[in-house]
Amino acid sequence: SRPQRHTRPLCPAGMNWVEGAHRCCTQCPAGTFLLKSCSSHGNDTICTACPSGTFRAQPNTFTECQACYECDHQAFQSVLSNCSATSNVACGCESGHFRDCLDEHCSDFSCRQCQTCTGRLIQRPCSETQDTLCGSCKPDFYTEDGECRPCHMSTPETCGKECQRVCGSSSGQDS
Amino acid sequence: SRPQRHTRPLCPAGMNWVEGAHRCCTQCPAGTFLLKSCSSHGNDTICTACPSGTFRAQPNTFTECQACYECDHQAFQSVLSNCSATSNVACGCESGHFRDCLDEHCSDFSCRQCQTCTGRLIQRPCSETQDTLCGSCKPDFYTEDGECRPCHMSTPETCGKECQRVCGSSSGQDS
Amino acid sequence: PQMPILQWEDKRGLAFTKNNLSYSSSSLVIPVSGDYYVYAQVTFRGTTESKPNSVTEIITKVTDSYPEPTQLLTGKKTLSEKGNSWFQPIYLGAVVSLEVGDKLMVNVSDIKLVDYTKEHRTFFGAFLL
Amino acid sequence: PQMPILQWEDKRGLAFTKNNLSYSSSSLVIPVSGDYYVYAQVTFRGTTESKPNSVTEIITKVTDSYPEPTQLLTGKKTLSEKGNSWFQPIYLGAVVSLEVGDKLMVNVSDIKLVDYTKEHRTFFGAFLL
Amino acid sequence: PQMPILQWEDKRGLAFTKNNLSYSSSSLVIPVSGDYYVYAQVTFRGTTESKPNSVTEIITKVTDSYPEPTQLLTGKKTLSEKGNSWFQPIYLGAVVSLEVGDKLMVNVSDIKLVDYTKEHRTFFGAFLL
Repeated sequence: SRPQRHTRPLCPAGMNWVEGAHRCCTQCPAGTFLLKSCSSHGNDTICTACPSGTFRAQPNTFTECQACYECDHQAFQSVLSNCSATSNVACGCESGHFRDCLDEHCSDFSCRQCQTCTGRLIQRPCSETQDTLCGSCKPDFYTEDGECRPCHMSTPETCGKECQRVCGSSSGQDS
Repeated sequence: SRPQRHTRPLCPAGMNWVEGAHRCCTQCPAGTFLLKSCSSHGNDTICTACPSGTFRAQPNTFTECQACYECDHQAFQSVLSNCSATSNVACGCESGHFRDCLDEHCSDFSCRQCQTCTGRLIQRPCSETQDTLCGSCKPDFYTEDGECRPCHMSTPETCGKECQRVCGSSSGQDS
Repeated sequence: PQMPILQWEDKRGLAFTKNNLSYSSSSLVIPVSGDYYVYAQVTFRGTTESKPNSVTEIITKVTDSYPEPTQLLTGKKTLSEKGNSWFQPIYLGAVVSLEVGDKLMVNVSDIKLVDYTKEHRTFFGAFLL
Repeated sequence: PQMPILQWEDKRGLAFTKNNLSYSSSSLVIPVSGDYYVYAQVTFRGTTESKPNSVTEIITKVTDSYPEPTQLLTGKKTLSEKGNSWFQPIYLGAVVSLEVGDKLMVNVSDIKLVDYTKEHRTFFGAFLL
Repeated sequence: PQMPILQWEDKRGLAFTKNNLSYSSSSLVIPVSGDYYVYAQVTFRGTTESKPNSVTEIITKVTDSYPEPTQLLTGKKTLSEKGNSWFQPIYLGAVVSLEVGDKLMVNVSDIKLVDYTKEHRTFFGAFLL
């Protein structure tokens, strides 16, 4: 038999149309779920708190709460905020790490250590979403095969063209 | 309706509790399976032999035997022992081949030819699970770009430093 | 040209046919018209030498009254494995409307690459809703 | 931000809706509360230029009375294909409890990568247990 | 040596058990003999450091009266992902004949690689036909 086709009347805010009771009934507040639906002869919705490990962020007439996500320890994620009755867990990276997103949604990411700009200026510091951006060599540092080396460590024999350009007369001061 | 909850009495060795007959009945011996279960009024389990291509390694009250595995000819596996009524097939490698396991369980492997240590000493012979381990050059063999070459094949012109070191005065004997 | 058709074991081990769903000449024969959930998994495997660009599994329907098979479900996967041996399972399943006498079969891109060695790796079935 | 929603053909070819399970505005509408086996396969395909890190398929439930969709089943696969064209089917299926009026839909990470060319490659359905 | 057995949530969120199909000590316990459609999806994931050659999911049956588990369904896939993180879902499903008291469980090649973070990515179930 086909269900009797009728358009649902709109319920006032905070209430839902309940087919069985054939009337609008109060929603369960966020953080709770529907234990017992309202009935046609009067008694209203009965709600109960979400069990631990579950949550409902919005008023609802669901018969269960949503299971909390968990942070992925294998990917070095850390808990930014725990799951509560009204909100899912929020995962991020420990300080000194940034999110290496798998795709632009970044629903999945692994936390990778921020690079330390040894001997370099920091062009842009490490943030939750981006690795540190290292700039050119610090003052009194010269580049040699991709690294920045301090002038005071250079010796006349090892101080090549670039080293002399940067460290100038001061090279070999301490030798 | 919930099934009537009762703990199963422990049956003596070689017998199983059969719900339907509500008593312990003899198991079918390895190599056979249950054709007809025992009944509450007396007649005991009736067993029959596993059809060819199937086996049962243990006494059981199963209504079918387990299908034998087959050796993977595509991976050059060979049958070490055929499937019998009481044991699964055992697969291995033909002589002169070793098992190249996919993972540490080695439930899947392909058979690869053992390497022949041409001109080299055999440090460890090829086995079912490991390739031959070749050692240094045999006596009267010298290494040249990763290969061991026999002294007697060398000529004064081609006999480089290493060749002379190994083949010494004997080099060019046959020239 | 139709792809090769897989043959199946229908009695021994975990295999069985019931409710008149019978197996003959490589196909499941539909005994009663209706909606069936049809499914099949094929595990493809090989070595680097025998690694094609892709593997394909197709569940096909053949009806006596129609000369050409109908492709019901297809799983096609390109391979990018590097190691000397590779494994690629493909599972397919869906509800299809079938008529009494229809025959269901499984076609694969290359029979030599099908892992036939263990019954729990490659299987095929259907049940009436 | 919800991922794009796939549109489906519900009448022509192998597609059909029965037992009051109806299709409207990209979703299957549940006519009767109960446990349903819900399934969907999406075949993703592309060329090397259009090859993302990963592809994702999600079967989602939307209820009029709740502002956020509920993710029921998710298949997420990273891609490592090298060849100039790649194929990646993702099948999902499971039993879920649904209420009358619930809407089921399929979201994908990138609609442009969905192979819509053959009906037997990408499909979506549900049946009451 | 049996592979590690997965533990499951059977009450919270989308999880539920009904019709006397109960869950205890990592397995679904069969209340009534018959043919069941059994299914499971495991999403494996990891980084390049933790990338094995292959991942395997097996649905196994254990019977009190028999000392060895029976492998019912197996999905084995070699990995060739390059990126620093990889995802690989494996879905299995088929009809199997089960006896009252049989226990169903899911074994995996490496528990550390199973994505447990979201309930819609890794799931396991069965229903009587």
